[in-house]
Amino acid sequence: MTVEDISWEIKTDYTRHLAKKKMREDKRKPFEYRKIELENGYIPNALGSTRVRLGKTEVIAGVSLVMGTPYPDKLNAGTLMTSVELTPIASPMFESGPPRPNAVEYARVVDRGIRESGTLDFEKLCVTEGEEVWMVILDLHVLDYNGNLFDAFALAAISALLNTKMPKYEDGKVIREETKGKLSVQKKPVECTFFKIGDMLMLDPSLGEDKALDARLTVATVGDRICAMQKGGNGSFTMKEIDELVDMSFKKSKELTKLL
Amino acid sequence: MTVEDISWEIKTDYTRHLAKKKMREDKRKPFEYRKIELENGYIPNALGSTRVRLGKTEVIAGVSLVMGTPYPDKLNAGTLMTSVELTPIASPMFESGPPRPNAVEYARVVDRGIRESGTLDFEKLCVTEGEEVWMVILDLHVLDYNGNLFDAFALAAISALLNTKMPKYEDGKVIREETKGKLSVQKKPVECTFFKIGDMLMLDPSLGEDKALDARLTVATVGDRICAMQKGGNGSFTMKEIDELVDMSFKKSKELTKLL
Amino acid sequence: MTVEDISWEIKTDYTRHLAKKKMREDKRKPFEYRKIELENGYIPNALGSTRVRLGKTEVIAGVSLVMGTPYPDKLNAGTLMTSVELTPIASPMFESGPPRPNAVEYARVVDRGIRESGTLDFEKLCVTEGEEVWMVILDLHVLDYNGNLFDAFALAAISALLNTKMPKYEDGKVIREETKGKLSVQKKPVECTFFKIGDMLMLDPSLGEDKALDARLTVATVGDRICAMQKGGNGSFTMKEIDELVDMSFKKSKELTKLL
Amino acid sequence: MGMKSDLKLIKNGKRLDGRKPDELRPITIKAGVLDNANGSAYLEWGGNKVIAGVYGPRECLPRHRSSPYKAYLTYRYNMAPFSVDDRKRPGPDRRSTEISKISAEALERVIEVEKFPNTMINVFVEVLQADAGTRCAALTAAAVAAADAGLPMRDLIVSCAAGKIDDTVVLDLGKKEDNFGQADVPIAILPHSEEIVLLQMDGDLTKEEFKEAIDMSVKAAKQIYELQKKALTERFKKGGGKE
Amino acid sequence: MGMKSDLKLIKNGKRLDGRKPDELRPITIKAGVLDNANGSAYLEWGGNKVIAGVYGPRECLPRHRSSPYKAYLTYRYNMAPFSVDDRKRPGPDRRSTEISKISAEALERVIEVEKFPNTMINVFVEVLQADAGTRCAALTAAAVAAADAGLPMRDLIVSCAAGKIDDTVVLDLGKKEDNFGQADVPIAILPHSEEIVLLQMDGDLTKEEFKEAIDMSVKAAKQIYELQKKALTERFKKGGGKE
Amino acid sequence: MGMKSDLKLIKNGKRLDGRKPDELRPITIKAGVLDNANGSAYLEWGGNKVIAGVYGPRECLPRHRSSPYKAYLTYRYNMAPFSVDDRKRPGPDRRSTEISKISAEALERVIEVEKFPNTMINVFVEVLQADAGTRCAALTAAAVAAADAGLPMRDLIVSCAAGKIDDTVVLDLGKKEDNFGQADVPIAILPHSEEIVLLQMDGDLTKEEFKEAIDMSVKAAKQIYELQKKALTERFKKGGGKE
Repeated sequence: MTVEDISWEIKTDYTRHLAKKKMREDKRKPFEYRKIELENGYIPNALGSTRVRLGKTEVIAGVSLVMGTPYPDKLNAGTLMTSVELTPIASPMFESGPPRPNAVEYARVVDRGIRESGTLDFEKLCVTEGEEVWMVILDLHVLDYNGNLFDAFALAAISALLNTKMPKYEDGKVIREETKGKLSVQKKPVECTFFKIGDMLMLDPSLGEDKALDARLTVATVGDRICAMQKGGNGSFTMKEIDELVDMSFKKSKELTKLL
Repeated sequence: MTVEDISWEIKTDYTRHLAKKKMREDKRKPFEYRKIELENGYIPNALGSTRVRLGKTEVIAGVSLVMGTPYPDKLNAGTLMTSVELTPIASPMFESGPPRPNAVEYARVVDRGIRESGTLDFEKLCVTEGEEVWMVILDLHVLDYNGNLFDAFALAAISALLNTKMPKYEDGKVIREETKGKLSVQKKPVECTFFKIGDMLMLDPSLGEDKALDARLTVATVGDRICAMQKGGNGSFTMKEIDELVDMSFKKSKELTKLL
Repeated sequence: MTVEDISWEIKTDYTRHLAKKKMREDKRKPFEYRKIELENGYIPNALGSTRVRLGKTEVIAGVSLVMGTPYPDKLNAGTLMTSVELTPIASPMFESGPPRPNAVEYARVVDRGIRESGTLDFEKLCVTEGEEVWMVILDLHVLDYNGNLFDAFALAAISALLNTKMPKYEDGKVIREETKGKLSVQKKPVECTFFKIGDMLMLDPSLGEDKALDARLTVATVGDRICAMQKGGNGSFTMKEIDELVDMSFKKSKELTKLL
Repeated sequence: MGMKSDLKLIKNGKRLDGRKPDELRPITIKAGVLDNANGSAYLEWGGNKVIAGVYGPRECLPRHRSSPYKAYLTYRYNMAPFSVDDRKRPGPDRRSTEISKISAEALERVIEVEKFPNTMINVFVEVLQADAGTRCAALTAAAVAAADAGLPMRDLIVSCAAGKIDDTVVLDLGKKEDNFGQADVPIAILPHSEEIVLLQMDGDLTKEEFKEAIDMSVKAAKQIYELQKKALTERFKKGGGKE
Repeated sequence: MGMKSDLKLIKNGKRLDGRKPDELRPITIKAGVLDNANGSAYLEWGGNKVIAGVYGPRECLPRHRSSPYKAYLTYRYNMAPFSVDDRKRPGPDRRSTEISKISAEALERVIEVEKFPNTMINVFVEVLQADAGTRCAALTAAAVAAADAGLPMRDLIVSCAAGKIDDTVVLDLGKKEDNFGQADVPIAILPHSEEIVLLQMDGDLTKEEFKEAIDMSVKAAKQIYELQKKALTERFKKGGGKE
Repeated sequence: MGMKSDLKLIKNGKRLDGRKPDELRPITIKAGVLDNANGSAYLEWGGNKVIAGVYGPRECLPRHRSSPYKAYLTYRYNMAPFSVDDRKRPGPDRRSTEISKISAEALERVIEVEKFPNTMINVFVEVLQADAGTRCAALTAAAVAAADAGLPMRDLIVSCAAGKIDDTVVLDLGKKEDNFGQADVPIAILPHSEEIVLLQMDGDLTKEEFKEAIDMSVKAAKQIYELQKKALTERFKKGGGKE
C-alpha cells in the first residue's frame, strides 16, 4: 500500500458515505451531467477533430482517412478503427506503454456505439470493390482524466466524424489538401454512463465516483433505439434498475444530441 | 524460495531416491509408456485435429491450411509452421505471455521430426510456382501438463496431419466447406523421449521425473531410420547409453505407430 | 545502490578530480585521440564491413544492400537505415532486449552525419522509379565498450560504406555472388566527440570520462562544412566553448579522414 | 452485428437449426476434468467446446498486485488457434482483452475474494472450438470450475445471450444468426438473486425488444443452472481427482 | 534536411509566410491548464499546439531507478496520432525517443533535482498539432509547466531553432522551410546565463553560418522568455486550479 | 536438412573444398580478447568467426532467478545482422532461442555453478560471420571463455558436427554440404570423460550411420581440445588484460 492508495481509500469511503445520503461531492443531482463544452476543428491538421470538456475531464478526438484494402468477408465496404491512448499526462494512474484493458474497453465500447448504429455507410466508403476502400481511423486522446471517459470519448468521436472533410482521391493518391464535401454521417449516436453506489443510481461519474462505484452501465442510443451497452464494475444491477437506466438514457441522450 | 519450490525439492529427492532403486513412483517399468489415448477429429472446425492423452498429460493438435507465398529459395514448395502454446491452464508452472524457450524447443523438435522424415511432400503443396503455395500450420495446445510433452505433441501432430482434409481452392479462394481428399502424408514419424536419473535410463517421464531428470533424449524415427534427435537437461549420456536408447527407440516406436 | 554503483561513484570522483588539474587518467592531452585501428573487409560475408578499435573500444560496421520500395515522398531515391545493437557482451552496463534510448541516439547521430553530408547519392540507388530502390542497411555492433561509441561507430560506418561492393541485380533478383563495382560514396564525413568536465574541454572520452562528463558535443564535418551536431549530458556549454570545439573539430577531423 | 444479407433466418417459426425462438442449443457440462488445475470444467454448448481451469488462492505475483483486503482475481479468455475457421493468431487480442476484463468483474461478484487477502486466484478458459456465444459458454464453465475448486461463493454465475434476427427476439444465437442477425445481448446473472453481473449489447433494439431479450435469457439461465448443479453433484459423488 | 526542389523559399527578402529572416512565428503561452498534473502549460507556436504536464516529485517507480542523490527525471515527447497529416502510429518511435532523451538532459540542468532524492519527476509533452519545430515548442512549454508545478529551478529554458534556406540563415523554420531547407539548428538556452543545454544540427553549414544561426536563436530566446514569464505571472495572479 | 539438388558433394573421395570425409576445416582459437568481459575467446572455424564473453559470478538479476544452491547460468547465442548473406534482423529468433537453451544446459554440466549460490553467470556468444556449424563453434569458444574467466570447471567442452552427404558420413559440414546434405549431427562432449552433453540430429540416418557420425565427431573433438588448451596456455603465459 502506497500513500496514494491510502488517500484513495479515504476518498472512496467519503464518496460512498455521501451516496448513502443521496448526495454527491460536487452537489450534482443524481442524473445531472457536469458542464459539457465542445470545440470542433480543434486540430486543423486533422480531417476531423473535436475537443470535449466534461467538467474537468478533457479529451480530443481526431479522424484520419487512409486508403486500404477491405476485409475478405466485406469486399465492398470501408472499415473503422478506434484507438484510445490513455496518455500519462492525463492522470497519475496512467502509465506509458501498450494499451491496457481499460483503454481497450473504452475504444471498443465507443467503436460499437458508432458501428452498430449505422452511423457510417461503409459501402459508400468503398472505392473499388475488393481493392480500395477508405479506412476511417478514430483516435481518442485524453489530456485530463476526471471521470467518465466513456461519454466524453463517445461525444468527441461522433462530433469529430460529423465535421470530417473527405480528401480527394485521384490516380491512386490521397490529396489531403483538396477536400470534396464531408464524410457521410447518417446517425448521431451518443452514450450515457450510469453507475451505482450502494442502492443509489447516478449519471456521469466524477473521478472519485469512478473509483468508488459498484457497478457501471453505459447505454448508447440513437433516437428511440439502443445500439450498444456495456456493464462494468464488480457489483451488479437488478433487472428493474437496468430498465430504469435504459429509460433515463433516452431522456439524457436528447441533451447530448443537442450539443452536436 | 517459495513454498512451492520447497515442495518440489522434496518430490525431486524422492523421485531420485526411487530411481536409485530402479523404481518409479507410478510402478511403471523403465521403458513402459503410460496409457495413451488418441481422439481424431476432436475439433470439427479444424481441417485436422487430434486430442492425445498420455497418462494425465493432455494435448490437442490442430491443423490449418492457408494460402501463402513460397520462400525465395524454394519457389516450388509449400511450407510448414509449428507453434506451441503452453497455456497457463495446463500447469502452475506456465505463464501467459510470449513463448518461452521451453515452448520453442517443443515446437522445433516436433517440427524437425515431421520435416526431416519427408512426411509432407512439400512440392505437392505448391499451387503456382513462386506465387501460391499451401502453408501447413500445426498448432499444439496443452490442457494438462503431467510430463513428456515431446511425445504427446509429436503423436498428436502426426495423427492430426493424417486426418487433415484438403480444402478446395478455386479462383483465388480457399473454400473450407468443400474438401477434396486428404492432405498427402507419406510417412508416420514418432518420437520417443528417454531420460536418465543417476545411472538409470527410462522412457516417458512423468511430471515429477521431468523435473528430477539429469538428462533427456528424444529420438524421432520412421521405420528403420532416425530423422531427428534432441538431448536436453544439465546431465550427460555416455556413447554406450545413447546407442542403447537409439536401439530402444526403434522398438518403442512400433508401439506408437500402431496407434496411428 | 549496488556495489558496482559505489565503485563507479569513486571512479567518477577521481576522474573529475583529475580534470580539475587538467589531467586524464591515461595521460592523454585534452584533444588527443586514443590509438585508432581500422580493418576493412573484416566480415567477408558482408558487402562492406569495417572493424574499428579506438583504444579498448571495439566496434564492427556491416553494410547490407536490399531491394525495397521507395518512400512515397521520394519515389526516385534509395533509402538508408542505421541500426545499433549494444550487445551485452560489450559491457556489464548493456542488457539484452529492445534498443534503449542510448542505442537509438548513437544510431540517429551516425545516420545524420552520413545522410546530411550527401555521402550517398540516393537517386543513384533508385532502380525503377516508384518501385524498386536499393535500401542501404548499416548495422553497428559493439564488442567492447570503453567510451566514445559515437566516433568509433561513425568511423566504422563511413569506412564500411567506402569498401561496399554493389551486388548485381538481374531479372528481379539480387545476385550477391556477382558484384559490379562499389557503392558510390561521394563524401567522407567524420565525427569528433568532445566533452566537458568542470571547465575543462577534452576529446574522445574514455569509459570513465563517458560516465563522469558534464556535457558532450559531437560534431560531424566533411571538409570545411558542418553536417551534424549533437549535444548530450546534463551540463551545458557556453557559446564561446561551442565555437572553440567547432574550430577544433575541423582540425581533428583531418586526422580521422586520413585513416579512410 | 451482422452483415446485410437476403438469408432468411426464421421460416415457419423455426430457426435454421430447427430451434424455436426461445430454445437453447444442447448443453453438456462436466466438472473436474483437469489434473493440475484446482478446479475445472468442460462444457459443450452447440458447437462450442470450452474448458475452464481455476488456480488459487495462491501466492500473488507480481507482488504489487496483492491487496490486504482481497484476493487478486484474474480471468483469461483465450481462443485456441484452431478453434475458428480462419486460424487465430496465438495470444490476446483486443476482443479477448475486453471479454477477460468484464468476465473477471462478473466473477468477482460471486467468489468471496475478501476471504483470501494477499493472494491471487487465476481463472483460465480455453475456447477449443468456437460456434457463437463463446464468452457466455466460457463464463458458465468458469463458474463451475470455481465451485469445483472449492472456493467459497455467494452464488453461481450463469451466462447466456439473446438477440434479434429477422425482427424477432430469439435466445442463444447460432453462428449464422450471429453473422447475419440484428442484435446480440450477452448477459450473466446470479441464478438465485437474479442480479445481473455482466451485460453487453450491440445491434439495434427498441426498449421493448431489449426487455424481451433479457427476460428470455433470465429464463434460460435457470435451465443452465440446473445443468451446472448436476455437473457439480456428479463430481462430488465421484470424489476428487481427474478420472 | 530537405528534399531538393525548385521552390524559392525567399522572395524579395520575405519568406513564404511573409516573415523576415530573423522573425519568429506568433507564440502564445498559457500556464496552469490541466487539473491532474502538478504543473502544466499550453503553447501555440505558428501552427504547433503542444501541452506539457509535470508530475512529481513523487514515489519513484520502478524502485531501482531511484537515486539517493537526486530525483529521477523523465521526459516524454509524444505526438498525438492526429497531429500530423499522415496519421502517426501511437507510441514512441526512434525520433521521439531521441528527442525525449536530450530534452530530459536539458531540463535536468535547471530543475533542482538534487533537492528531491529518492523521488521521480515526470514531464510529459503532448504534441497535438505539429507544424515544424515541435521539439523546441515542447521544451519551451515543459519549462513553464515545471515552474507552474512550483519546482525549484535555477533558471527557465527557452528552446528555438534557426536554419538555412536559399543560402540564407533564418530563424524558426516553418513546415515547408523544414522540408526543403538546407540546415536546421535547434537549441535550448538558459535565458539568464546563456548556457546552451540542448544543441542539434543537421544539414550543411559553414562555421560562419552556424555562428549566425546560434546568435539569431539566442536573440529570439529573449523574446520567448518574456512570453514565458508573462504566462507564469498571469497564472500566479489568478491563483491555483484549472480555470 | 537440405534441398534436393543434382550437386555432387563428393568427387573422387574429396569434398567440394578438397577435404577428406573425416577432415576438419581449419580452426584457430585465441583466449582473452575482450577488455570488459571477465573471460573471452575468439574463434575462427572455416569461414565462421565467433567471439565469446563471460561475465560473472555477479549479482543475480532479476532477483527471483537466484538459487540458494547454484549460480543462475545464462547463454545467449546471437547472430550479428551482417553475419549471413541475407541480413538477419537483430534480436533472438526461435532458432537462436533453442540453441541458447541447449548450450546453457551443456555448459552447466562443466561450470561448477554450485560453488556460486545466489549469483548469475552470463555467457554471450556473438556470431560475426556464419559459415555452417556456428552452434558448435560458439559453444567451443564459450568453453574457452569460461576457462579464461577463471571459473572452476569439471572439464572443457568441445563441440563438433558430423553429417551425411552423397550417402557418405563426413565430419564438419561446410555451407553447401549443410544446404544440400542428408543429415547433420552436432554434438558436444567433455574431452576427458567423453560424456555427451549436447546432441541434436536432423535428416535421415540409419543406426550405423549415426554411430559412425558420433565416432567421427568424438575423434575430432580431441583435436579441437588441443587447440583450446593451446589458446589457454598462451593466454596464461601472457598474463591478464586485453592485449
